[in-house]
Amino acid sequence: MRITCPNCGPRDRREFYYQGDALALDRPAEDAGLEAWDDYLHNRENPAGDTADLWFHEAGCGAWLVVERNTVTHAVHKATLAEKAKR
Amino acid sequence: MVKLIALTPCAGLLPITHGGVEVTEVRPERLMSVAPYAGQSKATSAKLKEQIGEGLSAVMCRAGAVTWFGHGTWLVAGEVALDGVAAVTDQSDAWAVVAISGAGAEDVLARLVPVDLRAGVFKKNHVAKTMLGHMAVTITRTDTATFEIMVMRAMARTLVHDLDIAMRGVAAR
Amino acid sequence: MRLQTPEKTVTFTFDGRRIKAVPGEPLSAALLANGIKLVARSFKYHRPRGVMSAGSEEQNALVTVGHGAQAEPNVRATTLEVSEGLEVSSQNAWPSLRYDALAVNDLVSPFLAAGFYYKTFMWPRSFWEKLYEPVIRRAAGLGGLSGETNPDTYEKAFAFCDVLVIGAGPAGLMAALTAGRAGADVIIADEDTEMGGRLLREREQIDGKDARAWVADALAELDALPNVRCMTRTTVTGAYDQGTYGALERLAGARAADKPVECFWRIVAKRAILCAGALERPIAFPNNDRPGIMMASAVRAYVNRWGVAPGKAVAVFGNNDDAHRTAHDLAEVGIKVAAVIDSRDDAKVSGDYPLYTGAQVIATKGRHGLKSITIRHNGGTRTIQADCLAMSGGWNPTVHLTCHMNGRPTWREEIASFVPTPDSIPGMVTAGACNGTFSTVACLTEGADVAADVARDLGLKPQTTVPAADDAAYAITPLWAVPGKGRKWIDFQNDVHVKDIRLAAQENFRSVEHMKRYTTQGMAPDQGKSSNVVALAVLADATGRGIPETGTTTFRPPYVPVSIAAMGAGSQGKGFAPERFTTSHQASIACDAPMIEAGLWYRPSYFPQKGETHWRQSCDREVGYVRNAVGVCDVSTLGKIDIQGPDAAALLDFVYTNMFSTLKVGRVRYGLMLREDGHVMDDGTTARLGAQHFVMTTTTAAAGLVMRHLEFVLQVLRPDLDAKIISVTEQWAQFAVAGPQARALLNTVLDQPLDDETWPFMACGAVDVAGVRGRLFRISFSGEHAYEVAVPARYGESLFRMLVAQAEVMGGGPYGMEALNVLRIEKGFITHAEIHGRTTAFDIGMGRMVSAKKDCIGKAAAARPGLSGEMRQQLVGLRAKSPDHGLSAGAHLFAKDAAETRVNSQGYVTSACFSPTLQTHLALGFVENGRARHGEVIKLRDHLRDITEEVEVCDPVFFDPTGGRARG
Amino acid sequence: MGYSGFRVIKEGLFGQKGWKPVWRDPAPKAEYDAIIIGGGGHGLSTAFYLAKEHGMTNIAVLEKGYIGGGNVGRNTTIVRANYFLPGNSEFYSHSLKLWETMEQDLNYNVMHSQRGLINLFHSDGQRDAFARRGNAMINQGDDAILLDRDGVRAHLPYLDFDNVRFPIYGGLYHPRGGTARHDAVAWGYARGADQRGVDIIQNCEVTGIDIEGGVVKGVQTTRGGIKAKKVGIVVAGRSGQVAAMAGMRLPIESHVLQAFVTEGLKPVIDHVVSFGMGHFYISQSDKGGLVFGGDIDFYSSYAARGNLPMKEHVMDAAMTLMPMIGKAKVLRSWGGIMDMTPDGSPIIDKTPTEGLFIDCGWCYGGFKAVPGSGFSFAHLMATGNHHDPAAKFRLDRFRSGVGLMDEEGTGSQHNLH
Repeated sequence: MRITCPNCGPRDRREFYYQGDALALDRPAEDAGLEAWDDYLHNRENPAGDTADLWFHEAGCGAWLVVERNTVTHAVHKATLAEKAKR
Repeated sequence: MVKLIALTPCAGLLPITHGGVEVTEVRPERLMSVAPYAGQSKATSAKLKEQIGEGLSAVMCRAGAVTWFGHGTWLVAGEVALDGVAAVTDQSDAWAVVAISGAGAEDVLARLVPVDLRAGVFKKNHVAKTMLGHMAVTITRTDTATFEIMVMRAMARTLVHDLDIAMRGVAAR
Repeated sequence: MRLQTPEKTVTFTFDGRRIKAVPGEPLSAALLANGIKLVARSFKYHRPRGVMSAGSEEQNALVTVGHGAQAEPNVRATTLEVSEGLEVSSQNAWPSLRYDALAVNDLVSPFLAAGFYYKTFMWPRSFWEKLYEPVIRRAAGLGGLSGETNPDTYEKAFAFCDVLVIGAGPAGLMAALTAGRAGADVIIADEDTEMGGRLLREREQIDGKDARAWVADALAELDALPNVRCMTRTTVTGAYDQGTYGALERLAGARAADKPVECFWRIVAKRAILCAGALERPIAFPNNDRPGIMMASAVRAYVNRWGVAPGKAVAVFGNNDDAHRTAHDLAEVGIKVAAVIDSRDDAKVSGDYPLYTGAQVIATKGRHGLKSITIRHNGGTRTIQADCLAMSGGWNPTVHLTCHMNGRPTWREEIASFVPTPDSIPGMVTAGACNGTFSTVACLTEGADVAADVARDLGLKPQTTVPAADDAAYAITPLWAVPGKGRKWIDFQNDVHVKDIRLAAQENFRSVEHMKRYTTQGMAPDQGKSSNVVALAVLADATGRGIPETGTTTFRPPYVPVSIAAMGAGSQGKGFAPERFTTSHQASIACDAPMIEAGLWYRPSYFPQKGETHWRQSCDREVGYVRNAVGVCDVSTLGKIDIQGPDAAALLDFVYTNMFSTLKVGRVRYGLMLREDGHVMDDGTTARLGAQHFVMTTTTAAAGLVMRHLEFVLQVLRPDLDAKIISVTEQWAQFAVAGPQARALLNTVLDQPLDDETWPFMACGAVDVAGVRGRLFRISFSGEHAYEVAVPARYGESLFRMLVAQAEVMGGGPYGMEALNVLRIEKGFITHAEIHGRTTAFDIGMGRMVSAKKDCIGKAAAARPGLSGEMRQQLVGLRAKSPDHGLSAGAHLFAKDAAETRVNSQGYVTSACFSPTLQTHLALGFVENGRARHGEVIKLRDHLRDITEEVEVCDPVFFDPTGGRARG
Repeated sequence: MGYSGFRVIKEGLFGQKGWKPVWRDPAPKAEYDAIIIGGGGHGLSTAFYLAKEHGMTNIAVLEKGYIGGGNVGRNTTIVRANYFLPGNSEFYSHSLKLWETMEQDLNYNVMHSQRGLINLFHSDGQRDAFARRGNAMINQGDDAILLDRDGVRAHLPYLDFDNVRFPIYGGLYHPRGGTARHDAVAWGYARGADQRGVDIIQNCEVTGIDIEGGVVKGVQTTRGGIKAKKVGIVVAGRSGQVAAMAGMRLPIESHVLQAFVTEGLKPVIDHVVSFGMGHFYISQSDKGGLVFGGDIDFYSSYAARGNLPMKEHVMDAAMTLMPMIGKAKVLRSWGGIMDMTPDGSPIIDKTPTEGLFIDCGWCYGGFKAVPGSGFSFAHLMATGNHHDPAAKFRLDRFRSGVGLMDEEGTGSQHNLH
C-alpha cells in the first residue's frame, strides 16, 4: 500500500503509523458528557467503503495526515495535512 | 584541569569499502534544527539568508547549508540566531552522518531504502526523509554517485552494519 | 536419453547415485536424460511419481537439495539448475524411494477417502495426542527441515519502474520492446533461467527465422536499452496495493561468501503488464499419475529445449490440437510416437503415426514407470506399449496475479478456461496466453498493443511493429475426466481423485470452498495451479451446475512458494531491530557489566567486582553507593524532547494532568501524562529552560510514543498552539549522579561549584563541564541528593569515565539497572511495571494531580465512573512479614485466609526486590481499595514459583517518606 | 448417522455410498423461534447449544455465503485459555473445557490437539507480566508453568538462544493449549445443529432487521422475509454493517489480519510458540505445514488481504526467533477481517432492541472462543440472562469504564490490541 504524503510524495505504507478514524479531529469539550466521549473514543461508523482516517508519516517527514481511502478496495484517494483539516 | 574528549558517532566503525562502494563518516561541526513559528517562515528565511547566505530550502531539498528536515523543520549546518521567529535546537551531536559513494551506491541503497533513489528521479541536493532497514533516516544526494545519510547517533553501529551487509551482497553479485 | 551428445557435463548425485548432466539444465531434464522416472512419492498414498511438467507448477518431482544445515526440502526438480556436485535426495519415502513402507496407505486407500479422519480417531479420547496424531504427523509432510540454523545469505531489495512486464514469452518480450522503445522505464521479469517463454520450447518461426533466434535478437535489443532492466530467475509472486509487487529472485551460480542465494524484491510500478502465459492441465483418467505420464507441453520442452527424450515410445493423449504439435515435434527428432489419442470425434488431424480420434485412455500399467496404456476406441479397447504418455487437457491462463486483490476470473466457454477479469488490479493489464490469447502472432500483437496503450497512458509516443509468426487456432473440446472406474487423479500432489470430489458433493460440501477444504484439493505446494480447474469441473458435474456458477477458490499470494529466509532477509540474529548504544556502552562493557535490552537500547544490568558471584551482591553494593556515598548511572536512554514556542507552556498544560505554565524558569516539575481514555500513558520531569523553552523527559520505553503523541496534539487536536518539538534524546548524554556525595563529585568536574542556594532541589540550568556547555537538573529517582548532568553526546563517554573515576575515589561507583530498580522501589517511584496501560491516576495515588483548573488529555474519560473508586486496585507497598523471605513480581494477593482462586484475587505484585537499605524484601503492587488498608496483613501467592508469604500493606514510599534526603 | 472407525471401514468396503449430507440445505421457513445471523464458527455453535442445552430446535442459521467461510475458516487454529483479566479468564477457561469434550459432544473429529503453548519472554519485566498471567490462569483452575531459559531450551531446542537481538529469558508454558482443525469445527457444529433440527441456510444474506416498537420481529433476506421472536447477530467482520440495520453504532473497527502456511514438512515444531518481541506465533499442522501469523496490518480494512510490510515483519520475526525455519517456503498467505474493540475483548450482550442480541468484537482471538461464545450466547438468547463466564462482555463497559478488559494495556485505540 502506498500513500502520497503532501510533503514527500508517494511512500510505502511501512513509513506510516495508523491511528484510526479522522473523527479524532473533532475532540469534544471537557464537559461534553459521557455519551459524547464514548462516541469519540469508542464507537465507529467503520464503513465498508470510503473512509477518512489519520496516519502519521512517522518514518518520514513527521506530518499527521488525513487519508481518504476505501476500506474495501484499498484505493487511496487523497492525503492532506491534518493541521489544515477543517474541524 | 580535566578535559573532556570528543568522539564522533562512527568512531572506530568507518571507513569501509566493498566492490568500489565506500562509506566514510561526515563530521559536521554544528547542526541546528530550525522550525519557524506560525506565519514566520518568510522572516526565518530572510534571517537565515542574512546569517548564512541561504534561506529555507524547498521541501525535499538541500540548498547550501540548509537542508529540509521534515514537516516544518530544517537543519542548518552552522550557527544561527533566530529568536522570536523560529525554534532553534542544537542537534550537532544527535546524528551520525555518513557518505556512501561509488558506482554501486544506488544498488546498495536499493537493498535498504523504500524510495526510488535513482539518478533520474532523485537528483543532486534532493532530500528524502525515509527508512533504511528499520531505521528512520535522512538521505541527501550530494553528488552524482554520493549520498549522505543521517541516522540517530545511537544507531550508528546498526547503520554501518546494514550498509556493510548490503555492500557485500552487491559486490558478490 | 539425450538427443545429442552434450559438449560439457557436470556430475551430481541423486539418492547417492552419481549422474552426469548438462550444466544449468533443470534437474528434471537431467533425470529424464538418464532414464530416471521414479523421482518422488506422493503425499498421502505414497504413490510412485515422476516428473510431470517443465516449470514451477510441478506437482510430483519435489526433492531435497543439499545436506545438513544447507538442506532445502521441497525443491521442484523442474526449476532446479544442475551444477557440479549438486546433491539431491528424494523425500517422503522410507526406507527407500523404490521400496517405501508407507505405500501400504495406497493398499488401504478405500478406508482413507476424503475427510475420513473427521469421522474416526475419536475413541478413546486420550489416544488422539498419544497415538493417532503422532502417527499421522510422521506420515504427513513432504521433505524435512534440518532443524539447524540457516547458514545461507538472503537479501531484500526495492525497485521502481514505469512498466513492469511479468513474463518474457512472446507477449512479454513484445510488450517490453514496445514500452522500452518508447522510452518507458521498464522492468521485465521472468522466472526462467532464460527469457523467451514458450518460444524456447516450441518449434516455430518468427519474422522468417527460428523463434529462438528472434528471442536472442529481442533480448539483445532490450539489453542495449538503458531504460530496460531484465530480471531472469525472478518470479513475481504477488500483486499488492498501489502498484506494489513482490518478486523472488534466485541468484545464479554457486554459493559464495556474502552472496545471497535469493533476493526478495518489492517492485513499485506505475503500470504492470501481465504476460504470464498459461499452464497445461492434465486429464483425469485411471492411474494417470504413473511415472512417465507427463504434460504434453513438458514433453515438447524436454525434447526441443533440452534435447532430452522423456521416453522411447511416447503416446500422446489430448483434447486439443496441441497433442498433435507434440507428436509432430517427437517425430521430427526421431522419437517413436506410439499413438496419438484424441478424445474429439471430429479432430481434423493427420500424421505418420497411429491416430485414434474419439478415443480415451482408460488404464495404464507400470508401477515405477509407465509400460503401457489401454485406450477405449470405437467401442473396444486396445493396449499400446509406451514408456511415456504426453497428456493435454487444454490450457489454463495464468490469471493468478490478477486475482490477488480479491478479483475473480471470468469463464470463457470457447477455450474452456478462466481468463482475467479486466481491471482486477489497478494499473495492470494482461496480454498473451494469460489472457486466453494463444497463437504466437496473436500473443506478439497483443503484447505490443497493450504496451503501446500503457506507454501512451504514461505520456509517451509508442510505435508498434509486429513480426510475422505462427497463427494456428486453438481448438478444444473439454474432457475433464474419463468416465469409468478406477482412481483418476486430479490433484497429484495431495492425492485427490475424482471420487473424492464426488464424495464431497455427496456429503454436501458442494461449495467449491467446502470441496477444497474437505478434500484438500489445491492445498498442496502447487496450490492447484494445474488441477483446480479440472476439480471444479468435476464438482460442477457432480452438483449439476455449470463451471462459472461453481466458481473458483481464492487465488492467494505467493504465486510460487517463497522461502521465509528470503522474505525475512537480514533479520536472522541481531538484524530484527536496530540497536541503540549509549555513549557509555564501551565503558560499561570494559567493567564487565552484563548489558540488557531496554527497548532498542542496551543498558548495564550491574557492574560486578572481583569476588562477587551473584548479581545481588553487586546490586546491593551499588545501592549502598547511592545511599551512602555516590553512584553514577547513564540515563541518556530516557526520552528528551525540546519544546519551544509562544504556546509551549499551553501545550504542556494540555498534555500533562498538572500545571506547567506556572513553573518558574530554572525549575523542574514532575508531570503525569494520560491517554485520552483516561489511563496513565507516561510520566517524567519537565524543565523550564526559558520563558518559551522546556525540555521534557519521558521514560525510555515511551519516548517514541510520547513524541508521536505530542505531534498528534499539535497537528491534529490543537493546531492553534504555536509550539515546536524535536527530540534531543541523542543530542545529550545524561548521567545521574546520586548520593550524599553527589555535589562533591560534580564539583570535581564543573567549572563553577554548586551550592544549595543556587541549586536547590528541582532546579535546572546551564553549567560548564570541564569547559563544555552542559545542562544540570537537580532531580532524583533514588530519593537521594542527586543530579542529572548532560553534555553533548560526543563528550558522553569521556564524562562517564571521569564521573566513575571520581565516584570511586569517594567510595562510590557506577550503578546499573538492578540497583536503579531497588532504589526506586524503596522510594515507591513507579515505572511501566506499575503504569502498564491499565492504571489510572487515581490508582497510583495521583488523582489530585489532575488539575481542576484546565482541560487536559484524558481528563474527561478519567472521570468515567469505572476509573476511580474503592473497588479499583490501588498502588500500595508490600513489606514481607519475614524480612528474609523473597517476594515475587507477578504474584497475586489474597485476603489472609482466602483460597487462592480467581474470585478471591484482590490484586497483584508489580515489582519486588530485596532492600539492602531496609534489610527486608519489599514489593509494590495493586490491591483493591489498597490505600484504605495500610497496616493490613494479606497473603501473597505465586503458584508458578511456589511462594506463599504474608505481607503487610503499607504506603509505597518505604524509605525516607518525608523526602528530606533528596532536598538536603 | 454416527461416525466411527467401524463406519469408515464399512463405507470403505462399499464404495462410500452410504455417507449422507453432513447438513441439509433446507428452504427457509416463514418463521422461527430464533434466527442466528451468521454461519461462522460462533453462529453455528450458538445454534448447536441453543438446540442441545435449551431445547430450541425451531431455529435457523442464515449465512450469506457458505458456512465456515469467515474467520473460522482462515485462522491459525490456536486454542488456549491464557488470559489474565477477570472476565476473560473465566470465559476462556470455560471455552477450553468445551474444547476438551467437543469431539465426543459432536461425534466429529476436529483434531483438537493439546500440544502445549509456550509464550516466550525477553526481559525481566515481561517475565513478571507473564508470571502475573500464569498465576491468574492457575487461580482460575487452568494450567501454567513458568519456564526459565533452560526450560525453554528443553522444549524448543531449535530457537536461537545465542546470537539474537532479543534473547530468550524464558517462557510461560500452557500445556493444555494447542490447535485444532479449524474448518472441521464449523462442520462439526453444523452437523450437530442440523441433526437436532436446526435449519442451516446458506446463500441467504440478511438485508434488514424488522423492528416494531422496539421489539425485533424478524429479518429481511435475499431469500425473502423471515419472522423470528429472537435474533442473534454473530457476524464477525461485518458486525458494524449488520448492527447498523438495527440502528446501532458499535465500538468496533474492522482490521485485516494475515496468516501464512508453508509447504508440508516432517514434524519439526511440536508446540504452539509465540515470540514476545513482536507479534509472531507458529504451530505445525497435522499435514505438516507450518501455520503462522503476526499482527494485524493496522489500517482499517474489509479487503481480507494484506500488504507486504506486515508479511515481511512476520518473516523477520520468524528468522530472528528460529533461524532453522529459513528454508521452509510459504505457499499461501491470506487475510481475515477482525472486529477490533477498544479494549481488545469481546461483546456478548443484549441490544437496546428487545429480542435482538449481539455477539461480536472477538478481535483476532475468536477461534478458541467458538464453543464458549456459542454456549454463552445461546444461554443469553434462550434465558435472557448473561451466562456467568461471559457476564462481563458488556457493550456499556466502554461508556462507564467499569470492567474494561485491556489485556494488552494499549488503551482505547482499536488497532493496538
